[in-house]
Amino acid sequence: MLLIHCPYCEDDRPELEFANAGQAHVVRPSHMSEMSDEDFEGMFFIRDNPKGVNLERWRHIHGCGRFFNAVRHTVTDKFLKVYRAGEPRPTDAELAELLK
Amino acid sequence: MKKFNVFSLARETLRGHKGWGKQWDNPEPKKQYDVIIVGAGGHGLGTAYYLAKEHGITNIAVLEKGWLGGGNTGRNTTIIRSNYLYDESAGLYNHSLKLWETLSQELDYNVMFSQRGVMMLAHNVHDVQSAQRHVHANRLNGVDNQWLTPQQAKEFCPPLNISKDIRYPVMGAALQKKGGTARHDAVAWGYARKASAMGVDIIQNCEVTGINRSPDGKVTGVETTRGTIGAKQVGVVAAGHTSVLMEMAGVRMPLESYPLQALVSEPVKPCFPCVVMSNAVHAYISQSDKGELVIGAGTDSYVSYSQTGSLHILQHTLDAIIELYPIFSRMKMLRTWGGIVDVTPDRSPILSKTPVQGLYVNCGWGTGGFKATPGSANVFAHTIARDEPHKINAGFNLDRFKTGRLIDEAAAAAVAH
Amino acid sequence: MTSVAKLVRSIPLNGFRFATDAVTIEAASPAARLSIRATKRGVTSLSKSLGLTLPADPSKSSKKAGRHALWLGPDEWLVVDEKLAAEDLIPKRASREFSVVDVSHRNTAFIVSGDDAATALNAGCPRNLSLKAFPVGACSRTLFGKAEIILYRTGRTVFRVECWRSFAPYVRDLLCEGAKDVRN
Amino acid sequence: MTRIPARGSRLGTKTISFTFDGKTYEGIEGDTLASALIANGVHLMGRSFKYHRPRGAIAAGAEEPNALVNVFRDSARRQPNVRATVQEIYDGLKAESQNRFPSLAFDVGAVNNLMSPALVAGFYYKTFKWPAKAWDHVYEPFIRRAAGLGEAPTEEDPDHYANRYAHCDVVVIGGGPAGLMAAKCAADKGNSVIVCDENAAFGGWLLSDTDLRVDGMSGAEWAAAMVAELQANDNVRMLNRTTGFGYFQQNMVGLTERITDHVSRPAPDLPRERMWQVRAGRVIIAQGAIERHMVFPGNDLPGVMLAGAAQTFLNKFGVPVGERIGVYTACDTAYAAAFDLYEVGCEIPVIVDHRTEVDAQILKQAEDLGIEVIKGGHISEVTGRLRIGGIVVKSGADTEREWDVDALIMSAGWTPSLHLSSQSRAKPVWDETRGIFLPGESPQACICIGGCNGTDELADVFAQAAESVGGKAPKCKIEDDVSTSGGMSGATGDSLQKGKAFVDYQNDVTAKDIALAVREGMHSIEHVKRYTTNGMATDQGKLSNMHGLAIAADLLDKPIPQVGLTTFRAPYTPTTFGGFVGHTKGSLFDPRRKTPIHDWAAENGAEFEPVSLWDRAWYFPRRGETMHEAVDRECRTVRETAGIFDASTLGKIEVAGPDAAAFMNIMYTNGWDKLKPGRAKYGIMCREDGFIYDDGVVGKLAADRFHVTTTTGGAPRVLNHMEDYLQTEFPHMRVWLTSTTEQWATIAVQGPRAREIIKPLVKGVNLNSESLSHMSVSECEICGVPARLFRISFTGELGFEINVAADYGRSVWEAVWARAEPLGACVYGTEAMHVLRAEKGFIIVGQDTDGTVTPHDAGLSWAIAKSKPDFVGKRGLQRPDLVKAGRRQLVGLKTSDPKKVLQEGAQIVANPDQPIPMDMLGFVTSSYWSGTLKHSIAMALIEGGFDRMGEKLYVPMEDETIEVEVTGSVFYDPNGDKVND
Ligand SMILES: Cc1cc2nc3c(=O)[nH]c(=O)nc-3n(C[C@H](O)[C@H](O)[C@H](O)COP(=O)(O)OP(=O)(O)OC[C@H]3O[C@@H](n4cnc5c(N)ncnc54)[C@H](O)[C@@H]3O)c2cc1C
Ligand SMILES: NC(=O)c1ccc[n+]([C@@H]2O[C@H](COP(=O)([O-])OP(=O)(O)OC[C@H]3O[C@@H](n4cnc5c(N)ncnc54)[C@H](O)[C@@H]3O)[C@@H](O)[C@H]2O)c1
Ligand SMILES: Cc1cc2nc3c(=O)[nH]c(=O)nc-3n(C[C@H](O)[C@H](O)[C@H](O)COP(=O)(O)O)c2cc1C
Ligand SMILES: [Zn+2]
Repeated sequence: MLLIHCPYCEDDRPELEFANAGQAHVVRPSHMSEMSDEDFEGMFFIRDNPKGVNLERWRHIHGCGRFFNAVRHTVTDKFLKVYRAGEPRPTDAELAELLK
Repeated sequence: MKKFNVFSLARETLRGHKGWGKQWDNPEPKKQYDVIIVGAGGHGLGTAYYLAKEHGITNIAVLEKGWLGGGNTGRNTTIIRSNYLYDESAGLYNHSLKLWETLSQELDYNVMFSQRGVMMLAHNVHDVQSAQRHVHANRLNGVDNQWLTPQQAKEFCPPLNISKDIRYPVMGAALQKKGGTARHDAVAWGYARKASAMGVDIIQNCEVTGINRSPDGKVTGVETTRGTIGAKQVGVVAAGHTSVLMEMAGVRMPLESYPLQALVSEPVKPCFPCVVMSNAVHAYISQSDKGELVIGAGTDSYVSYSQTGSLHILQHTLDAIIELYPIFSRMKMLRTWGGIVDVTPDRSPILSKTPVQGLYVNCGWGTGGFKATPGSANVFAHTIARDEPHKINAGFNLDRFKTGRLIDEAAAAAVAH
Repeated sequence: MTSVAKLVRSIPLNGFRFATDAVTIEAASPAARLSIRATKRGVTSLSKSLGLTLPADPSKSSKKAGRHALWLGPDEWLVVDEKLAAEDLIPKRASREFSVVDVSHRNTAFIVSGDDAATALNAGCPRNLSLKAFPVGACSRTLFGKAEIILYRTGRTVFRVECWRSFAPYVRDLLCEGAKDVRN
Repeated sequence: MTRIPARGSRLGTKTISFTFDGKTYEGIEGDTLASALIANGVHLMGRSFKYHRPRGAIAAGAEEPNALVNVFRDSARRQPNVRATVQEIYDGLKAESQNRFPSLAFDVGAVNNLMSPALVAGFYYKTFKWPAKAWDHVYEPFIRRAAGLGEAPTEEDPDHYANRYAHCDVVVIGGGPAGLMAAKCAADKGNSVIVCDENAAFGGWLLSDTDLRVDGMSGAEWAAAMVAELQANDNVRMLNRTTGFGYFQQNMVGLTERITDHVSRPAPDLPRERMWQVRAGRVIIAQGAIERHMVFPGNDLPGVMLAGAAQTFLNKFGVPVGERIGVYTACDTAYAAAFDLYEVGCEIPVIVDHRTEVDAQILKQAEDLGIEVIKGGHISEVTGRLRIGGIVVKSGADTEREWDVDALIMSAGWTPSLHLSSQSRAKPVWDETRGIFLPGESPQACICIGGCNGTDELADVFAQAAESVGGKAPKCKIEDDVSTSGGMSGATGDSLQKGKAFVDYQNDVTAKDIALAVREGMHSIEHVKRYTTNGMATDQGKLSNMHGLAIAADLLDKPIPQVGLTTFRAPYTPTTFGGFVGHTKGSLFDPRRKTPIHDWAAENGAEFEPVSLWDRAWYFPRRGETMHEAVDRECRTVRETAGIFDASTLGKIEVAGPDAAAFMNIMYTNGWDKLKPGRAKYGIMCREDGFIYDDGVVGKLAADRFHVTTTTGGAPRVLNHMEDYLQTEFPHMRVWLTSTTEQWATIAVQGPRAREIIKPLVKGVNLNSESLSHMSVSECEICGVPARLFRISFTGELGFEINVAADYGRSVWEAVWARAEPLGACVYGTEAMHVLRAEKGFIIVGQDTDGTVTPHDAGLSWAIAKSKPDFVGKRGLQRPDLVKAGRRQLVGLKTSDPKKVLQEGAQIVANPDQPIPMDMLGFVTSSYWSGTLKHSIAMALIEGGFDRMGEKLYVPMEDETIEVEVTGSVFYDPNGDKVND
């Protein structure tokens, strides 16, 4: 059971209180209907699924109820960073820094 | 290759088993092959075998980053069945089931395919409707599957708790009598032995780290931890690691990889005659020939490449097992382990050409691809050899995520294993 | 109108009580409850009309004369009042700055008290309930076995456990199991 | 009973009687089953897995592979595969040997031993293939019966199990000297500490050693003093009989505490076991080391055992394991054991040391005692059948000598226990000089100390323990500490060629099997493991892994670390399923949700059906009625008079805030702008892919407030789905969502007399069609309490849905029923509800749709707002396959024979005479007998269904083919006059 830091509750909480909500920073365009089939596929089906640093969403569903983002390593399962929904994706440089 | 039979066994017994040779070679990689298969799981080794046997292509390397059969092939709960709903799936899995029936003889290797029957339980009205939909569709597709009352289910599997007082009483079950289990390792070994004998190079401890392409985009080979290896065609059959490999060729996949756990109990004398699955209560169980109860657990909820999983997942699994089989409460867990399963959005596999010429992919089996091993390997070999899908796997292409023509077994029934 | 006009509230498990040497579990008395969602500005105005401050910090609560405000999320509070009816408690249902929803009957509550109350809760609650990690006044939504609860520590050895009404029998049974198992 | 009175640190004074294989024996309080049996001269305790060879205890602890027995209290409390070396005896304990027939001493299964030359590793892969059919019926049943150890229980487990989550600063796994010292130092610093040990008593090796002195105390005395000190500290929790079975993410360790298995008559309310899930700031692993056996032919005869085990039997239990005891070793500790046994009067005829060089001081000691030591020798043969009788020793050139012995103790050295460290994902590191793997650095906050870290001297162990928790060890004076270093791994003598030298006892894996696997190309240790089953038995290779590895490495001519270890996995020792389950069984398996009206329904004879976590009233049979009759009557009554129905399980969400309508526009396919307060509307929700996700009626209470309903099962996921969009896609919207499912009890009153029934109860709204028309909602009072009254219908009749606060639900229901019953109305359940709605062609999401049906497919195109620029699912619906002709569409079906009711899920074809596999056009989603229409009705998803009206199609069943006609899906009151009454 992971221990996850919720950026809203500002506390480490057991994984049981959370629900994973898939890849983070998948952009839903404001003009959805103009999207090509490829782009729709990209948004809805294609996933990074990296072996390494993953940007993902969690919801503190049995806690504060908030969605937030996390940087987690998918081999060690370690959380490198959590940040609130709406905050920008960490830059590659920042990610590299986190990995050190 | 020395034949495996009673006579050779008897002869060798007299000579202290000194005469058995290697079941497969451990060659150094050559510079160039016609076909490279990435991943020496059952599907990859099988693909190489059928390429050699049915398509006359023997200049093949199967590259494996670890030891052959060490991926999900070596860590699954070995449930084999073909009673899938959609025509495409029924076609694929039943093709596989037919190959299973003669696989031991074909490979001259006893894979212990045991047709002890797979029973899937229904616990509410919705389950019943869904299971009966399967039974009817299967019948018209020529796939055996029959409906059992709770009493009949209990007769087929005496340890089952069909009491009305439990939280989700058993309301019936769908039984595929031809379903069963097989000895997972033997499947990989049997294919490896035969493929190796036909000239296929199985190269273990050789991780593919890059996929090379010519300026016009065609595949030219792979980079590995043991150097560059050339090939005209590359088939990626890497299960949980498929996204990582396809990314090397610039192809992004509709896949997510999750840890899936399983566990075995201590071995006991035969007490569980068949395979039973329950989706609603989430319990999958059979007993191996050695006597352990083999129990499938669930996936963790997050992407992970660690072949482990969480304690609470095991707890949920055993909660369900004890609900349905309260007599097993005093049994003990002997070992638990995890595998990494690659899951597609429609829970159906991808057996497909890719946008990159010469690159083929076989993946997305999720929690249930062991049963498909021979069938999948067989049609994937066809796809590579002919550069076009077999009619059985035509529907399982990558395009479907663009067009929306999904084969959504999960949406239809929430059945995975 | 028929004669049933004067209806009484019948809360789930009314009067339930279970006690061991170290833990007592009781059904809490009927209460008014509001689920409050609000912007910063909404907080100010609601705090005024409720007569107690909606706490701004995670897991904190405030109380005044039998009325409690529990922080549940950055824009979410549960207000519990054991004396009033919800109708009397509701300031106003909505504005541009907040929403107030009566959930008095959605939830029901248990009071778990005694030296080993925390241990009993730990039979199903995966949280660290030491006084350091979960001090008096702390509150939080969390899990208790397979039920979601709101846990609120009202004293060193006293917890209020709020759950949705249909989960109450489950929560009760698991609390009792936990209570029976604390002797070690 | 043979006992050495001066020894036996664990023994009490009480005599205890127990039975083994039906025979009664006596032991002493504190004994394990193994120690008590050995004290009674019984060494034969079990039979091996494959060859059914006679076996005795090899070890004295958890690593025991051989002495597995069935322990039972009664017919339900039977526990197979209990290690006799761990099971404490209690008065009346009953144990039985396993895997033998008819008796332990004479086992017919032992013919396998005669056939063993053929039954080598992997033999079954090579044979049993012909005739192909024989596998299922002949070979496999034979193999299955031969395998397995004990028998699984056949009755439900009457015991219960507990679960507890715990947190602490430091958890210490293993309570030997290392663990106790670490716990003390951690506690001294004010940390909260949990220490566990799998044994009944803390002290680890200290309890097995009588020579050692710590500050002048014996090991046992020192341990007792430490335990007393720790127990007195409120911050420390001491858990004996508690195994650390697994190490999980972020410093979560799983512990199993065995509470009653050692008790003669456990108090009934005590759990049998308690599982602890401990999240610790720091994990101190102090598991110690496990002794390896020597690999030589015949090393499995009862009476052959680990030297450390012999010492444990002697010093913990006062039991000498024999009278004339041979020694075979590659490690100094066996000398200490031998001297110890010598001291209590055992004869030690010979010590065979595999090494050519042995510490001079030790040799001197042996010489002083007159014990012969043979250096550079090996045992080539043993004699005896059910117990060892003698050994044949080879040394130097070719001299062979024989000794009579009644026991043989052995040691190939000590293997640090890396189980938990490895599970924490530390990579073991090979120590070339000592020939052992040591724990590597862990990515988690854990540290290994003492024996499991390869630390030998007790002084170093103490220092390390203190350091591991940032503390300082007290100064101790340590005397007579024996070194555990040194040893060997692999086969000895020519056991790769001759005889059966067991590497893995339980699974009968011999050195030759390992060699065969390597010869057959199994060059990875993982292949060797799986081909031979080495390390796969219930002891998980605690003894065998290093030997197997060393033999394989040697044959492959590779250094050991290059061949590598197999993976350590949880659990450390087999762990009871019941313990994992804990409280989560019976009524606590899953919450059973009940509505406020449930009890009334139960009191009135309802049958219930499970729907997600809820129990819903399914139908209300009257005396003697079948389900069919009851449902028929309920339907008829609703259509003719009225019925009341508990709809409380429907999900309800309050959507409030200034942007509520805009948000609804995004989440539902329908348009919400034009809906006026006081009106209600049927809404459809899709996911981004355009498939129907949920549906329900939505009432607009005010400009900024909606009362949304969802399906019963869909409630949680719909709320989550909405929250997701609200928080992450449209955070600028001022909308708030609150689940009100359980705030409201919902009572549907449906039928021509519905209005008449509720009218007197309602205050604040006129129920006539002008003020409360079909599809409207009003906030009013019912029975004097605030209510939300919907005028809606899921039956096609005039209908109302009353929502009142849940605690009033039952009273209001009773008030309604009091009005309804005299009018001849009924209560109806979900089944009648399904029939009534099907007659009207209303869909049930999840039954008439699965996750592949669009609103268009379901005939709900009218519910998709064409003009909205965006809603969730809009783009998905435009995908090529979703706009293609020939999709499966929801239509009605009428059977040509009106009495024939189709089976739900039945498949539909155009030509029933085609060969299999048939071309299936679709399937039946809902099907019922309609008493109202005197005709069966069905709905079906059929390819191009909308264009097939009037077409005849076929439903091929197993025993008949049913002809059907495609129709519209509204069977009853197609113009909808009734609802507007
Ligand atoms: C716990 C568990 C239970 C399961 N239960 C069942 C069941 O009951 N029934 C069922 O039908 N299915 C089941 N499955 C699924 C089934 O195991 C898999 O679908 C199937 O075995 C996949 O076979 P494969 O040959 O495609 O993959 P694998 O056997 O995983 O082979 C892929 C190989 O690719 C190698 N590889 C990866 N990356 C590289 C690289 N870069 N270079 C070289 N090699 C690489 C891997 O090492 C691996 O050996 C289960 C799976 C798990 C984990
Ligand atoms: N023959 C000998 O002289 C001999 C043998 C062994 C150890 N020693 C000495 O003992 C000292 C080692 O002390 P130590 O404390 O490291 O080891 P230890 O063996 O004394 O104690 C380890 C304890 O941990 C327990 N344990 C192991 N795994 C466990 C688990 N998963 N859960 C719960 N308990 C578990 C063991 O049963 C044991 O009681 C060293 O000085 C060593 O030289 C001497
Ligand atoms: C069907 C099946 C049966 C197994 N039976 C046993 C068993 O009896 N004993 C055992 O130790 N492991 C057993 N295993 C588990 C393996 O030891 C191992 O855990 C698994 O192959 C995963 O490999 P890993 O743990 O090395 O990662 C079994 C695995 C499978 C798939
Ligand atoms: Zn939070």
